[in-house]
Amino acid sequence: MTVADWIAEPTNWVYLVLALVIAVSALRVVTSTNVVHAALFLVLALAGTAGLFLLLSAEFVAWVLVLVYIGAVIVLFLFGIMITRAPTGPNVEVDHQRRAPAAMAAFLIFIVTAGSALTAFGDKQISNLGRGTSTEVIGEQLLQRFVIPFEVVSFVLLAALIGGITLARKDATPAEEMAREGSDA
Amino acid sequence: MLLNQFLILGALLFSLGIYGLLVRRNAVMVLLSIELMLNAVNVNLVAFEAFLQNANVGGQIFAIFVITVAAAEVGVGLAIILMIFRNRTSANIDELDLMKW
Amino acid sequence: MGWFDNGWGLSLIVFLPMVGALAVLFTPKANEAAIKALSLGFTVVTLGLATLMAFRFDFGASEVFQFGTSLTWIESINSGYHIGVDGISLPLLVLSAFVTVLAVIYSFNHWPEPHNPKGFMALTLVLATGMNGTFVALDLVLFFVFFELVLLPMYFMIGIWGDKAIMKIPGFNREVETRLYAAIKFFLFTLFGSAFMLLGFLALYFKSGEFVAERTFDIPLLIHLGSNGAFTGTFAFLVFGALFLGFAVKVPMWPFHTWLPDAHTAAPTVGSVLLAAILLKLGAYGFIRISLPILPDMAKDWAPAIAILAVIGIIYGSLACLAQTDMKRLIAFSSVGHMGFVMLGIASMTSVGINAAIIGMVAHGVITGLLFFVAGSMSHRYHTRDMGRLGGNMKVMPIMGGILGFTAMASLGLPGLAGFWGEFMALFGAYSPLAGLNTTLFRTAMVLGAIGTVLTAGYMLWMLQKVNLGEPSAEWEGQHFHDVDAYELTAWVPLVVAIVAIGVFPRLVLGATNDAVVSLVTKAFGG
Amino acid sequence: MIKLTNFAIAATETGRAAQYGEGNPFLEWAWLIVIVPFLAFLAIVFFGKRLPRRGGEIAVGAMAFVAVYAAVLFIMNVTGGVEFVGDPVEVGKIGTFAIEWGWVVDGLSSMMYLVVGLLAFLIFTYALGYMEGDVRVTWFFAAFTLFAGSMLLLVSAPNLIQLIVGWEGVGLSSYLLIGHYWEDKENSSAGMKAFYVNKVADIGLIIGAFVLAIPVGSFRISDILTAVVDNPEAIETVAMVGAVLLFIGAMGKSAQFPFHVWLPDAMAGPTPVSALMHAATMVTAGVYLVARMFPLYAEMAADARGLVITIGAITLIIAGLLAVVQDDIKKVLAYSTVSQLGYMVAALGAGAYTAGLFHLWTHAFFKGLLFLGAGSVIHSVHSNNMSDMGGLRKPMPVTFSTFVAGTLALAGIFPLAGFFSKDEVLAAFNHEGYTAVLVIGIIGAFITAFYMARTVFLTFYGTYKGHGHPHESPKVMTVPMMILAGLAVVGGWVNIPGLYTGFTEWVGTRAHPIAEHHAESFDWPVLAIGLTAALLGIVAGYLLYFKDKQTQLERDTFRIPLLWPLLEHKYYLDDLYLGGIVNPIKGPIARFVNWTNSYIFDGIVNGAGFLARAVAGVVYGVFDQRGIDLALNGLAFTTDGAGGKTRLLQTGKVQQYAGATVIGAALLVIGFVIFR
Repeated sequence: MTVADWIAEPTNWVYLVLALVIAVSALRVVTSTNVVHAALFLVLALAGTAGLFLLLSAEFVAWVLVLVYIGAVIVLFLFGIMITRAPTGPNVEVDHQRRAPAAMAAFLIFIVTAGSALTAFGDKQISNLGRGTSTEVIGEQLLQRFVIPFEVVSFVLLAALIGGITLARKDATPAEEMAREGSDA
Repeated sequence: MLLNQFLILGALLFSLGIYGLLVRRNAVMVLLSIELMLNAVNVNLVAFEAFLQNANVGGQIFAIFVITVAAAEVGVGLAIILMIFRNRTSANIDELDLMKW
Repeated sequence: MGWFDNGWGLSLIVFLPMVGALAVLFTPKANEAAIKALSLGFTVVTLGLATLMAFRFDFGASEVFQFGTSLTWIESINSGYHIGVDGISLPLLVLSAFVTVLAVIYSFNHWPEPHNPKGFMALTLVLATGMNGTFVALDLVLFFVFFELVLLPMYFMIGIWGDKAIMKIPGFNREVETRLYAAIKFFLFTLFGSAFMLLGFLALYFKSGEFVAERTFDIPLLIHLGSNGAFTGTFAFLVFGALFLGFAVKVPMWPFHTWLPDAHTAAPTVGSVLLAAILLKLGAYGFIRISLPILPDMAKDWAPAIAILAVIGIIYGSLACLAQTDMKRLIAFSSVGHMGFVMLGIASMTSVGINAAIIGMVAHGVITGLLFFVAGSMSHRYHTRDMGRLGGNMKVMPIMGGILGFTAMASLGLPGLAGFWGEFMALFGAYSPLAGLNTTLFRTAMVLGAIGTVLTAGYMLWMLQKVNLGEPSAEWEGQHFHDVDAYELTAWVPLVVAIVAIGVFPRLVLGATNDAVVSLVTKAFGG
Repeated sequence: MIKLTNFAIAATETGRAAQYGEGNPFLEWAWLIVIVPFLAFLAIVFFGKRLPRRGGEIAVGAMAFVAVYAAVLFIMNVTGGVEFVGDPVEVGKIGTFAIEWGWVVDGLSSMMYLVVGLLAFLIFTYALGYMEGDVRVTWFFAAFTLFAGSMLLLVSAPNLIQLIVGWEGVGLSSYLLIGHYWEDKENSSAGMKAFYVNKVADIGLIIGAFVLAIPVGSFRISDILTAVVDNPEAIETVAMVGAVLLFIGAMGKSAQFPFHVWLPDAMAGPTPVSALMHAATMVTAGVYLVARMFPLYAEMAADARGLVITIGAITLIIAGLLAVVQDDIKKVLAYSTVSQLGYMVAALGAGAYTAGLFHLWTHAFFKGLLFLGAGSVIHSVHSNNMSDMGGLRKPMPVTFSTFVAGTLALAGIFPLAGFFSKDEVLAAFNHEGYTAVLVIGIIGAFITAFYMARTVFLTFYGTYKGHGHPHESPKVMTVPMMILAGLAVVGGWVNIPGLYTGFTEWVGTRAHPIAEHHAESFDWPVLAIGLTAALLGIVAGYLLYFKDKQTQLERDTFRIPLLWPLLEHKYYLDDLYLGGIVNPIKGPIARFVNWTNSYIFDGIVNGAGFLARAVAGVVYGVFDQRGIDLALNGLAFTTDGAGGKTRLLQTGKVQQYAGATVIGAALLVIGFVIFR
């Protein structure tokens, strides 16, 4: 398959635009000096990904991504940023000085994964996308074949919920404890 | 569409996530990078699902699971960051070296 | 007295101190009087039982294990709770119980810093269990357990109550607290040896499966197999080597001795006493009880090496003594020399030599124990052990000086005192070693050992001259030194009496050992 | 003139049937004389301080008991002969060898009991006066009693182990008493030197005991000697080695060349100690040992006797020469003792059992006496040096007369004790054909007489050169001296060839009789030469040190080395001195002997000590601390250091861990791909 063949396919144009958006915003996520900006770039990257999912006719996942991630998780992030009073202005040292080894590690991983993908799948095509997966199918599968993982995940969510509350709850300071003990006595 | 174009995009996202994970000082930003990596996984899952045309749509369902677990992870992670911040008035991860000898 | 003879008596001797340790642990820390009374009570009862045992012991059958029992213990590896005493272990068992009592008495008003009598007494009692147990164990696993049990209390004794001075490690630009250095060195060194010893035990265990239905750790059974030529060849050579390492470190033989001076010097007085009096005996006892009878052929092969190392130890220890300035360290190095005589006796593989080893051990136990007591009390009073600063002690503290002089004389092997027999008989044994051993080598060893006795006299008298004689240095002028107090006398006089008694009447030890040793040698080497 | 060979040659057995033995209560209880001193020792240590004489009375009482008991035993031996071996107490068994305590009463040991007991009693009594007011009088008597006990234990030994025990016991007491004034380092060092030298020699004794005991299967002396007589095959191969080794032990205790160096230094002890231990009894232990084992030396190890006589001869001459140049009166006597011990040893080496023991017997009396006299003088003038004495004849008449009696006895003047014993020794040399040794012995007799004369003249004649007013010693000291003086006069009358030879019978009463030659009359030529030599020695001393009293001391330094004045007029001698002929020749020789003594033999001892220290320093410092410990610590520190370096990897920074994990995983995958 030549480049020309690839270009000739219209979906690939869409892919190219989305991929560029995702790549650039992902890069900004990890390079932005402003936490809020980084979070917003993540939103962009996720939105791009949702677009890709649509391209792959996975509508339900795409909308879940938008709703859960962009809607809930990112909001949570923004709360977190605000509560921890993370430095939001520019010119703040948000990165280590040791960028080179990190970049090397990332690059290595990229080489490894991309390389193995290339060797493994060569120019295999994604075709017969059809009309996309219906939400009904997903719902059935989720509650039939994947019901146990589903329950496990729900349990994980519950645990995370309790854990989050427990962790984030404000403990009494030692001074307060002393005061309490004193009042008991 | 080539399968590989999605896989390589996933690899790129994952590598950028790793870069961010390794290089960020702020814990919140580290979490953001992790989200990026999880997202890369989702891309792969969905792409493979599309490629294999499996009847039981396992790839999409696992993408949903990943999203769910990611949400849980963010919840707990932020809670931990919050607590650390309370105790040390900083969310900088490189100041956390309690695991040292 | 049936209960006493069928294993209960012996078990009580072994475990009463442990019970005592528990009792001490449950006593409030503040109640020192109760702690002292408890530990004294338990050790005295133990000594009483050991004495009773000595009286009930059938000396006519001293080669038979008496008062023993054999119970199932760890079924899966066929290891049993097999205990018993014979003529070889009886003197050492009594010695152990005896010295422990004295150590407790001495402790009554000599608490090393940090104070904490509760911990100290508990450790001493645990130590007593380990020591007594090693001498009665007739199962290799049991033996190993007791052998190792001894390490821990001693490690803490040295590490917690030891010498806090900062020392510089020669050859290295490094300074450490003496007690830590010594404690770690002691522990690691011994553990290093024990690891090999355990390997040897396991090898014996697995090999024994070829000869009996069930693999066994049982010492008498293994002795029976060994004396019938079960263990030979490279296997036996390696096993003996492994056991040798384990025991030689504990003895300690040259060149495995370097832990000893440090440990003795750093340990608190009671620790040094127990270390010198009993702990060093465990290694040599292991040789006599395990290595020789189980692996007689290899013992013969290794004998020249043991003899050479023993003699090097004698000469070397004595020479090193002459270079010391620290009194306790000198005494510690003297142990290297004295244990060299013990090992020379064992190396001769004759009944004379092994008898010499046992009486030498008992004598060294009482003599060097007393020396460390005195040295400890002196450094307690002078706050220094530097012999260059001491001197004229006979003027300052005549009774203590007299006891020191007496003990030094005993230590240099003066006939009529306990130390003589071990040296004399070891040389005698080396003069006519077991048939088949290289006579020239052993006689050379004997002559060198005899020269060692001269060197021993040399450093002991030199120490006496430095410490006891002459005029006290101006440093101590006007200071009041309290001569020997009642507790010290109570602890020391029995040792003095024992030294004289064994010296004049060696049958106290030899009466028990001789038949057992002769039987051992006959079984192992056919006469 | 009677020819040298003109006396009976036939060797006769000295053994006689003993009248007293098994069953006699005195013999059965004879162990008491060994035990009582030890009990007295304990009593003195524990209760001595509370007694009016600080324990001295216990010591003297115990010695009185020993002396009386020994006298009874001795009389029994004299009247009927005693031979008895007590039932030993077995105190242990090593293999098949028994360790036993026992006691032997026979001619030899009963003679020694008497010598030890009697002299100990007299000298202890003397010490009551001499040591009065001493800092450690209680301890002195305790150690002194311990010595007596050990010596008796040694003498009574029926086996070699007990002998060794007693042997080292006397060594210990010697150490304690030489270093009695241990405030001075010199004194304690002298004690240590004595102990070391003896300990070195003891190696010989101990190994010798092994050598002899192994083939016989027993440490019992009687078993060994029986084997020598009845079963030579068993012991023949080792007899020579064993005999030489035992003799090495004897050389140490009896201060034979080259082990004699400790004895003069031992004079640092109180004078009664020198008198009893370093003159009369302890130093004769070596002689006793050789005598006790004599059947071994007589027959099987005859070659070993060559060594014995050589050593004895060398000792007697070099020690005699040394005595001439000493200023310290006790050192003169010490060298004299060494020299006389040389006579005894040489006599035994020549095969003359009785002669050696006879000289031991007489020597004990007169040398003990001389030391007591010297002690009395020292007590009076508070100095050991003869240059601080002189003219003491008048203020100290008793001391003077007894000292002169001792001197004459030692010099061998008829009819005092030394005359008979020395003559018998010389006659034995002659008879056995050791002509060279005979010549040495006669020269030795001359030198002996000479230095004793010098001592007497310098001490008691001339003018007093010290400080203070010398006075006679108290009765408690002079009476023992008078008794000993009496013994020094009559002690030799017990063995007069041709007249009365009781002594020969006394010491010959033993289980294994000794075959030796016994002259039926004096060996007249030897007697004449020996006596002449002694007289000439005295004359020489007189000429040099008595005449011209004013300058006697000043000339001492010039004339000591000279045997010259024997032949020359004194003025002519001075001219010769001034002419520088004699001095350069003779002076250096005596000094050379003195020099070899203090530099070579003392030097070997000291050097060995220093060498040991140096080697010890090297061994300890370099080898132990830097060698073995280094390797060990090196191992530890390598581990430690490696840990220290690697722990830097453990930063606790999660991101670094993660990075490492990621890189590792990636590399792993790459590795898998490459090496698939």
